[in-house]
Amino acid sequence: MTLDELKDKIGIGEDKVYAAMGAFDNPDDLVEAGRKIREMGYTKLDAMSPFPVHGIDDAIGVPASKLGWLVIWFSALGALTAVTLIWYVGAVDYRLVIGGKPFFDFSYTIPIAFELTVLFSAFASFLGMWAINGLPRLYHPSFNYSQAHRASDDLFILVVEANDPKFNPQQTAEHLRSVGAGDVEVVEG
Amino acid sequence: MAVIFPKSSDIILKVAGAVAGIGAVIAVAAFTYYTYPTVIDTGYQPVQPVPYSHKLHAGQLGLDCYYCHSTVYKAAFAAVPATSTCMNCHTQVKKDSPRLEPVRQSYATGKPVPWVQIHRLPDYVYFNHSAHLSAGVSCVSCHGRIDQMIEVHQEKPLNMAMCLECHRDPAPNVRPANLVTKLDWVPDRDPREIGAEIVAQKHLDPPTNCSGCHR
Amino acid sequence: MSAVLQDPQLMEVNPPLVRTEDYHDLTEQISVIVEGDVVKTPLKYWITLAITASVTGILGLMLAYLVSTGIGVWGNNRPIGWAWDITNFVFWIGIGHAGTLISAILFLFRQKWRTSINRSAEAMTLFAVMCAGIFPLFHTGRPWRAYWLFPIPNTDLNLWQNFRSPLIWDVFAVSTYFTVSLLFWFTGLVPDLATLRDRTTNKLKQWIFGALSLGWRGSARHWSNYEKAYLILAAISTPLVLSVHSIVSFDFATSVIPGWHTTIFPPYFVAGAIFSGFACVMTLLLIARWTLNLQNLITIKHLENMNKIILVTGSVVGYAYATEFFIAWYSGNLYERFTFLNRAFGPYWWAAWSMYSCNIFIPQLYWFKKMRNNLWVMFVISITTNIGMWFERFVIIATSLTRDFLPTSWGYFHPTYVDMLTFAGTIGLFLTLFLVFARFLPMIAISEVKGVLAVQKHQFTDKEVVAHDLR
Amino acid sequence: MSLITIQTPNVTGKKYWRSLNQLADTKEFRDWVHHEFPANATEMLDGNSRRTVLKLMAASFGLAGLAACNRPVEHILPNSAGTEADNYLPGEPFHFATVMSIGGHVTGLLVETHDGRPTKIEGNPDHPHSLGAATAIQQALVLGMYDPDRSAKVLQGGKESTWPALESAVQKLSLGDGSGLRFLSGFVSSPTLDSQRTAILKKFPKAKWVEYEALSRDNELAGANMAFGQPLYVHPKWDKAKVVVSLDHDFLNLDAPTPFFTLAFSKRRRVGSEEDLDKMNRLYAVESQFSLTGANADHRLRMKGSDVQQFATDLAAALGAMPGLNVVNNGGAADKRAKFLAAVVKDLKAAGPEALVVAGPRQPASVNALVALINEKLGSACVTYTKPVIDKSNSGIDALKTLAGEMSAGQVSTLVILSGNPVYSAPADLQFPVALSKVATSIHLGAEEDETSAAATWHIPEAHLLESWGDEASSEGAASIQQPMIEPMYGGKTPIEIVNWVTTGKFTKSHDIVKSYWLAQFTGDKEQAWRKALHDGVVAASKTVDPIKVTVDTKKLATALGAASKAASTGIEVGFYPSSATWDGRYANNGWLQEAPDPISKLVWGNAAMISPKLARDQKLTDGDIISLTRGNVKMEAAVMVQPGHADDAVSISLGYGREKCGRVGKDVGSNANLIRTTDGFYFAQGFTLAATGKREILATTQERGTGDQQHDRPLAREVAIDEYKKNPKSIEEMSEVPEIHSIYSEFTYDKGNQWGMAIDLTSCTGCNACVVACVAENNTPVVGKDQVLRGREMHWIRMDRYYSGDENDPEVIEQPIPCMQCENAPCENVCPVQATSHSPEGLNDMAYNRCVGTRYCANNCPFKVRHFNFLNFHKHEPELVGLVYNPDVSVRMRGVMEKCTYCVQRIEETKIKAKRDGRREIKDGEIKTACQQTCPAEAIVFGNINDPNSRVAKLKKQERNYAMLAELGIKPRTTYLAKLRNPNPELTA
Repeated sequence: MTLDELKDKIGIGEDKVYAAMGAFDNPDDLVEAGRKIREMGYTKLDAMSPFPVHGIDDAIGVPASKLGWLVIWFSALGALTAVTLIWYVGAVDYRLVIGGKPFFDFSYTIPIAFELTVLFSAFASFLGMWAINGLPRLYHPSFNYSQAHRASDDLFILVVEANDPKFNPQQTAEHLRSVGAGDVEVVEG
Repeated sequence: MAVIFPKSSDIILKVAGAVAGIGAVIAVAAFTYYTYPTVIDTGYQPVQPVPYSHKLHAGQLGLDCYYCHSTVYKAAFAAVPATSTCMNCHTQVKKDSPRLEPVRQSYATGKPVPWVQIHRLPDYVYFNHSAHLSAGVSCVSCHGRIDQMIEVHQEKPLNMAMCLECHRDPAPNVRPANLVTKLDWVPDRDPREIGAEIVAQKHLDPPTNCSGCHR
Repeated sequence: MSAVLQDPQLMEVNPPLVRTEDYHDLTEQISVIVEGDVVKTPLKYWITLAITASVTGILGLMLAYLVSTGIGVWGNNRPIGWAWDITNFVFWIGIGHAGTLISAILFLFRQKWRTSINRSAEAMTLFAVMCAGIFPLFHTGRPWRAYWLFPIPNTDLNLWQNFRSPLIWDVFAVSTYFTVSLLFWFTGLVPDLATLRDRTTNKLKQWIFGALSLGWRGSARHWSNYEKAYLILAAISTPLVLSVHSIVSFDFATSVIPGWHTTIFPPYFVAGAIFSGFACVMTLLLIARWTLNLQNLITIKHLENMNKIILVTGSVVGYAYATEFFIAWYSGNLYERFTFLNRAFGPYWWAAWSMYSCNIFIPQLYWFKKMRNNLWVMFVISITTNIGMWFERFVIIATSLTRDFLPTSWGYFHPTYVDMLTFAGTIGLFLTLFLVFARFLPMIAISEVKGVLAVQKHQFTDKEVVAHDLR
Repeated sequence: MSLITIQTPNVTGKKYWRSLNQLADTKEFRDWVHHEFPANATEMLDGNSRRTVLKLMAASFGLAGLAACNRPVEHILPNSAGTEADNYLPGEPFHFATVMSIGGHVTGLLVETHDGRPTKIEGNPDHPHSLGAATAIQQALVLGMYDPDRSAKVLQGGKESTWPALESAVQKLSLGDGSGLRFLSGFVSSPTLDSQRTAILKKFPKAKWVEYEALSRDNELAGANMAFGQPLYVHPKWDKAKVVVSLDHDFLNLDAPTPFFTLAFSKRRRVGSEEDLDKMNRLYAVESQFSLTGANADHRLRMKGSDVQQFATDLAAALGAMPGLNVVNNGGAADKRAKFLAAVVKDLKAAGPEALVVAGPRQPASVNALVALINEKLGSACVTYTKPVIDKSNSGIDALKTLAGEMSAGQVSTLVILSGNPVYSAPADLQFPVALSKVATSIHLGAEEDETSAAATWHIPEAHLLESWGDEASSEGAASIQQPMIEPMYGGKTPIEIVNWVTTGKFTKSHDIVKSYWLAQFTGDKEQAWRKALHDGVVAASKTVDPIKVTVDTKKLATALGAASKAASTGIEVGFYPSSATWDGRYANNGWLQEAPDPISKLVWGNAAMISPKLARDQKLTDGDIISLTRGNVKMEAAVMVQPGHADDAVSISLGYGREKCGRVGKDVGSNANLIRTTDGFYFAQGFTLAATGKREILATTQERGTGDQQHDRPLAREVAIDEYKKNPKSIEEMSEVPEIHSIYSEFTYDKGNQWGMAIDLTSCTGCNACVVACVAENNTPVVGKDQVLRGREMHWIRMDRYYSGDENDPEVIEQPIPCMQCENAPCENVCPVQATSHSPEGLNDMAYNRCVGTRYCANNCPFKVRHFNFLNFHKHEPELVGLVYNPDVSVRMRGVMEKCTYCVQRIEETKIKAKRDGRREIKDGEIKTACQQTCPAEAIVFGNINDPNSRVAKLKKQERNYAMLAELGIKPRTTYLAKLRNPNPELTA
């Protein structure tokens, strides 16, 4: 591939259009607008809000989270690890008679098995969440939006990404305004 | 708003992360390796006051270990010979060799030759030479081919793992009792078989519980 | 989560934010505490911090003395092998529990009022567990060997841990508990850190908050995964918190010592933990409410709810005491009977009775609404409750040991000044950490409260909530 | 006979470090290190490095500089010359026979040495008075040898001087006909010394030799003198007696500094099999203080020491022993004393030749005489009399009185004090210090710089028992030779040497003197006989004195008694007792003994004025209140301790405390009873006034105090009357209900090979501390000091539990030794997080000190509380020299780790290895003896393989009275107890 492509790939390429973004001052308008824009046939949509806005997922078509499955598997792994460890240590690696008890017994693996289950699933959900979200990511084109900093305060922002087949800077911006967005900008980055 | 981090920051972040990760792995690996008993404990070869060659005495001249280390069959500790033992021969042989000066000194003055100890176990370990020899464990098993060392060095880690390995499966290290000091012994068949027979016949059951070695 | 915050039935609860009309005011109100010029922080803050910090210093000295000289500097003896050390351990772990409980269990039960206190409650959990952790580590005769308590592959010794020992279960339980609480706390913190990042103009702060908030930008996709993760963490923290104190109680329940050897311990300990934990949160909130003027965020209603929980758990604990006595008598076991009579009327009667009065009798005042709503009353009771719960642990651990099977090996425990200063030191450490937290991080979960605010402004219908939950 | 004979003087070229300053000098010390040990020093190093001695040597072994791979350089210092002792094995233990005597009681000892260092003292199995057993005091002697506070230099007028100076002084002595020459020695039982004495008295006709012991057998001899007209030793044949009546004779503990009495007595107390039940003897004790004898008695009557004479008289009268005596019957049949007397009389008569009455050495001659009369009247076959082999004509309190008189009168120009500490121990009214100051030249030979050495003109360091040549002959004549294991560490001298030196002016080593004396006794191959005597520890040739037939001269006795009879006692009586720890004060500086709890009061690190609960109530006193005892111009202060079962209106206090000039350990411990001890009230005196001072002192006991039923109805130490046991052997078992315990686990089975177990017979156990100290010596357990004991941190691996039961005025006492029970399902093992304690296939509860992290969870979970934690580095403040006493086969535990009894696993392993070397697999029953078992004079502790049905322990465990403490916990203890059987007189129990 060319150098530019490579640069783009690793995220230091030339600036180019990222999206058209517009702001609303309350969640209901955002949801409403989101639904309208989608009906116009836009597919690559996103929103930015200071708190999770109820209904937005339906409105702009955010898929349900897959995190749950990941966690299930890891919790199982946790329990397995515990039991295997205790069995290996007691019954295989060094058999010591302790209190006349058997070298291995399930009864005394329960507490640790439980704890490791919890520990593993906690890590799975925490790290998994960031991984799926593609975070940490210090730079993001949307930060170039003039109102981006209010997305964590009191503004609700609708984003139509440039890689949307139907995207056209002027036209899309116009659409955004038409659904009542303020501060509409075509953001590069 | 002003972008806080430049565009390139993420790739830098990724690279840095990768480097750190690899670094950590290497560090752990190195630590494990350099603190590993077989690495840290073996090969200790201090300079002795007299360059006594086991290769010469035990190897070529064929002195039995027992000649000098005379207590091994009866006592827990293997004796380092008294100067007089050396002088049994060295009053005739090489009696003017300058390298033997310290020995002659010691013999005359009664001051000991300050040999440097090589094989050493912690204070809380109670190793008994006589027990192991009577079981048929050869010197080689713990000290290596002393008869091939000019100056002796520690060959085995002598750590708990090593003791346990043999206590759990003595067969490979057990040989007929009369051959324990025969360091160059070459078994005619699989030594494990021979060992297994002796273990069975002597009912050897080396302890692996704590008080076997720690009191 | 939004769904949780939008559960209409709960709107009867008087709203957590009485004055704030819109999101920005809210942001302002909370962030300003953090953003205020450090130099301009009220003097009373710095004085308090100085005091607590120096107490923490004493903790350091005591531990150094302990490690350099030996456990003998404490009052522990034969037969009382465990005394203040493990008492303090269980005490602190218990305190920690309320935090997880408020943030996780109340979350699952859709208790909206938690939003104003969950952040500080979680922080409290972390700090309490830190204090707790000190004791199991330093109560060992050779702390420099404490790493033997973890299953680190050791090629040299070929030695492992004894997984039959409740102490090893403790090691796993406590470290898991700390880790999970930390993750839970941090997850909740990230959006607020983003807020701070976006508000500040100071380059350094931008970098710090920028890094800490991991580039959070409030994308709808992110929120959806975020909510799921938060829900899961809350869901696993709930059984975790119950398991931790159960396992702590195993230290005693699985032993043979009369007074320890009791099957009732797990639920009994958990109830006690919640009881003491809420009391501790109460103490802290009342102080914070006063010093940082959060009357509108932490309302009387919140406090009253907590008082109700204290009343309930307190009574559960009382019931547990009663059961112990009954079983001791009913078992017909010579040693059991003696132990419990000895507990109430033996040389340690004073400890036992201060525990009974603080934990059972005093909280009964909360049957009266007047008492539940009186700030002074609740402050005093929150303190006495914690005293009582400390005594409970002491009574169970130490006094059971003083008189066990063979009368010839009976003894008595006299704490030394090192015992006392070490405990005081951990309190200092706890408060220091909390003060620092309260000043430099948002004490209230901004994004969550905004969610609640949104609900107030726009009524949603049940149907939507259900629909939302289903998917 | 293999010796590292460092003692034979003809072995030359050896250098020994002789003082601490040399010890400090590492170069000198290094010389010692490899000269002291004739064989290669390798083993010496390894052997010693087990113990703090390595620290001691660290400098000399240059633990400096790091080698290539960061390892400290450790040198091996083999000797230049080969080993002398042919079968000496470096690092392996070596035993030497020797002998010791306290207050005229002689016991043969066996000393274990490692590479030339004495490390442990045991009884000599070949010696008739030991048979392998040893008392607590005897075993602690070895620690005394390494005591860094021992006298190391010659003193003149209390100031440091030199040997030459002393020598010239000795030369200058003009003894003439000896009119000014006096010797003051302890109770002489050494034939050599006696022969020297005879020679001297011949050479200096006017010289006198006085024997004085603060606690001695003088009254025994005087009593015989009163009864038979000649001084005789009394030899009770305890094992022959069916009924024993002890008149204030604590022959099981304080009054018997020898295991011999217990040995013999317990023969009739032990129940090996059913038929032994009928052989069991019955013991009546009459005493003031609650003693072990009283505790083991089937019936006990408490009365003031001074009332015993009346009781003896009544007893004699009731038996019609002598015309003119009649019973002074105080009170009617309801009266306890009268009932007791009647029962005793009946029982004694019934027993006839199997009856034995004994009087205590602290009872006056008259009581001893009456007892002789009674035994004769009863026709008792249980007592014999022998003439003293060694003259005793000038021994005892009167002799000392005369001497003191002469001294103050200035008639004594030269006084030689051979060991002993008269300034401290002489009766107060003799004003001994004053008298001593009147003597021109007083030469004191003493083991430590004590009160006397400060007052005498010359002080000479005395060699320790284990450093000196000598000999002792038991009162029956069996002689043994005392041989050293090590050259005097401080250049000390022996009495024999000093006597010879002073009287001849030239110095001869005691080895020569002793040897020449004995060679003269031997016939045939003298050298061979000599070596054999050394080896066996008893001189085969020594003629045991034959008992003589004597009859009481009643007329003489009657008059003598009339003279001796005292008015009925008035006021508070104070009785003086030996200390179970310091005896008469000579062992005050011995930490092992100071920390060994008194068998009854459990008091450590000090003495106390023992009083009865009633007296305490009357005077409103509680434990620790300091009282003053005044009588005439003598006065002392002491803390009181309430002793259940003590006689009312009487105070008992043990001697040997309150030493003002003493080593670091014993200085100012307890209070000095000698201050109120006078010639007219030597063992007990009436007419004291007791007053509270308002001051208090904290008394350290190892057991919670208190009276009443201390077992709280728990079936821990179980006992039953013998008849009841015969009726219902199950009665013991029925004391606790052990439910069928079903484990949820498949339990580990111990059915193969050796399965170690122990049985402790509470019937024969008397509760003496021998096992406790034996364990300390064998297992290197530290001394922690009074402060730590007060905090409950004493470290004894085996402890002696004492329970009172019944009425606080006349309680019964049961003693129970508690070692680790080695539970098969050990609660301690389950809870250890790091597997520091686990089970051996042979059923031992192993403890790996070096793995322990010190959570103390195991100790908490131990129902018997036999696990001991090193709360501090208890070895840190020990003088380095003390490190030399440690047993090299046991690691010294560091701070922060748990330690416990392991059935002396080091001995088990050694024996197993030895067996392997000999090509054996099975261990013979009794081949392994734990330290506590080995020393027990009553053979109450039996250890062995419970898997072998024929082993002693297995047989004992089959008995019906065998029970496991707290078995209901399902812990399956390997140590079980045989319940205590008492043999009460039905008439008194009814």
